[in-house]
Amino acid sequence: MPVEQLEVENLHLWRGERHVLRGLRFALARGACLEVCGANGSGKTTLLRTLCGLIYPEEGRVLWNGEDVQRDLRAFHAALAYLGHEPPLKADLTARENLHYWIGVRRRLGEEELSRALARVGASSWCGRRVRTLSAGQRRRVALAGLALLHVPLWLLDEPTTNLDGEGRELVGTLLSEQLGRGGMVIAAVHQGLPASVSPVTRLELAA
Amino acid sequence: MSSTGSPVTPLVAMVDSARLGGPHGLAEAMQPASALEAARLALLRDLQLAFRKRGQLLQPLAFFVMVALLFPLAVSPEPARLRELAPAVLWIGALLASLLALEFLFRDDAYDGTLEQYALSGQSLTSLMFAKTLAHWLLTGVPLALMAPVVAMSLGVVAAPALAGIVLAVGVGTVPLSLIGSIGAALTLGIKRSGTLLSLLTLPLSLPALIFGARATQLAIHGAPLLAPLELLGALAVLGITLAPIAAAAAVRISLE
Amino acid sequence: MRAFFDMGGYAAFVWPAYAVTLVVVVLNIVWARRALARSLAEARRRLQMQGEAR
Amino acid sequence: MAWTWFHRLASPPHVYALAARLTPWFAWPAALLIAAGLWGGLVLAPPDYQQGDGFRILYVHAPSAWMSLMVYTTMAIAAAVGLIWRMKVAHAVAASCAPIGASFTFAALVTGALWGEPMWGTYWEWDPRMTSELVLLFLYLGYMGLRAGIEDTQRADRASALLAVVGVVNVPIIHYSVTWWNSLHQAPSVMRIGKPSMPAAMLAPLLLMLLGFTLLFVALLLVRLRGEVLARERAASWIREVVSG
Repeated sequence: MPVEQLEVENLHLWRGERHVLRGLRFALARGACLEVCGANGSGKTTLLRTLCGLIYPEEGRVLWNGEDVQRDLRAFHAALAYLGHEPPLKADLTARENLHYWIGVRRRLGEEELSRALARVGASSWCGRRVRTLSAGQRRRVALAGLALLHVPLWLLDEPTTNLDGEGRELVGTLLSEQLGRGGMVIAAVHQGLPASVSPVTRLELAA
Repeated sequence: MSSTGSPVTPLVAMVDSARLGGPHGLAEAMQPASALEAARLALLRDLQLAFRKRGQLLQPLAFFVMVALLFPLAVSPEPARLRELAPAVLWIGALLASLLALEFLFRDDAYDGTLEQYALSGQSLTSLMFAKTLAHWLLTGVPLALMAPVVAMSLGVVAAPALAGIVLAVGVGTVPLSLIGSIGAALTLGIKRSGTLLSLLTLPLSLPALIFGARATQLAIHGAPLLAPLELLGALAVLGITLAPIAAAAAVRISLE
Repeated sequence: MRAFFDMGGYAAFVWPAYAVTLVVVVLNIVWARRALARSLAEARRRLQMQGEAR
Repeated sequence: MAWTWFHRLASPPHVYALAARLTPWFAWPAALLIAAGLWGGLVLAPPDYQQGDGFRILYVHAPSAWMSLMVYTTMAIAAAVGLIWRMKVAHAVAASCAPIGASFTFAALVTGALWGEPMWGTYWEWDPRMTSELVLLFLYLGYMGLRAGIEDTQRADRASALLAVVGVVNVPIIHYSVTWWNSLHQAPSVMRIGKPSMPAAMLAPLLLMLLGFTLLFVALLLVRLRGEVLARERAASWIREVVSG
């Protein structure tokens, strides 16, 4: 079995007149975590979106297990989870309903498993409330529950710890460590740095 | 998604390792959802959301009735003349009402990141777009078709077979309208104040549906057989069902770039 | 000569039609050249900005 | 590789230089052909036995109508190529086509109306041809509106390209449905362009005009294309030479 890995070759990308990614290259093996740092506007989000194939790079390739991801995007997408700035939740559905639809589109999901995932992020008591009434930190927790439920090898996270209290940040640390422990991969764009419990972490600094 | 592709195989291995060594023992083997299952959930999600926000659901209907109400006031209350105008009133009303509802089709999904998750779900975006368009039709096309006979009666059409024909014509005709509209709505994603542009893009393409639909309605009112235009509408619907979701999916991908 | 301009009584239609087409052709030429000039100016401005940044 | 010539051909600096070099080779023949066509159409061709001198509108109407369709087809093909192979130059071609096509569609509509008044007794007739032409104008306007609405060039290219392809699939359907609708409401069109019995003295100027307009389109396209190619290139060194030269 080939070693599962993500490889980035000579990535170039312009946004408007800005040359955001300039010949970026790196490789990520199973169980590795990459922390993408940089000032606002240095292209952290753009990099994540390019990695998951939403943005087509002007030059260079992203390889998954040695194969260009653009050749079979759907298979690649089935192996990754992407969380943007905002949790992808519907304000008018409850936290539970949100996960039911969001995760259900991707994989079969039992009610019991759903309850357990919600319990893990401490959402048992309020998962029946509409997301509109939840705080930003609570929404973030719901998104983390969804992330854990997907069971995919590659996580691409944009600022996973924003709006979270100390306990929430610890939860992120635990989830990430578990993912790495299972041989999963994590790429996280962070402003403040990942919780200390996550290791080993490679840092990638993007210059503005 | 096939379960034999190389990116999937290691994924199963990963779950195995979780069962053995993971601190929380995620025991359930992960089974990807089938394309049909995914489309069903996308459809249900939109329907459930629509019923949570009933106001948005009623707006196009109220608009439809309003437009129909304006005609007698603007032309004349004479039943014979109104009956003559009825197909035009019904179809222009239905067209504009369907257009009005289009703005909501993708806007919220684009805003809250749902569209992104669909595009990255590993499922066929085309079938998810089809599900969303189907939801749009169920939420606007069907209510419009059911409301059409009421409007027709206010325009002096009373014969039962004529009313039945109108329901059929509007019901079938709104299918291509929803499909064309889904392309337009997806193309204008991310454009501020896209309403005018959306109508500029969709109205010319809606012309065939308008022509056949209005003709079918006219024949129904005159008590003539309306199969010919209905068949043409059906052909448009079938053509649209096969092509429009592909275009809408491509447009959504472009909007996410 | 007068007969030519009179167009057998159709002058009021023939000449405006030709005039409109002529205007469209000329405008197309002007617009195309202006679009190119604008792009060149824009490219020049961009190069200058890059030069300053370095 | 068989593809190398293709890539070289489609590389922006090459396209830019080639377009600059080729423009006069299309522009001057176009000018000559149009001048000859005008002379032939306005002076040499005999008056039509039914329409008298009024038929001379044909020599500007038909080329404009031809342009409106040909340019749209070119645009859609270029757009499809750009979408499928992610070729910037193809998108530049498509973007260059739209304003040219829209303006000639407008000309076709106006000259058609000016022809309709003496022949049909009305400026506007809901004839399938005229109606389809009007819809075509709206397709062009929609295309340009969409382009103008999206700031990012790359996204504007791809979104508008998709619209052009959707439009080209729809044009035959629209035309068919309008013809179908028209056949319900009136007798077939009074007038046919390009009667088979058209004498050579009438036909020759028409052909000259059609060819002249086509060459004019290519020349206009080449000029616009240079601008569009420039706008899509960012850090390329060849731009420096072009700009300073």
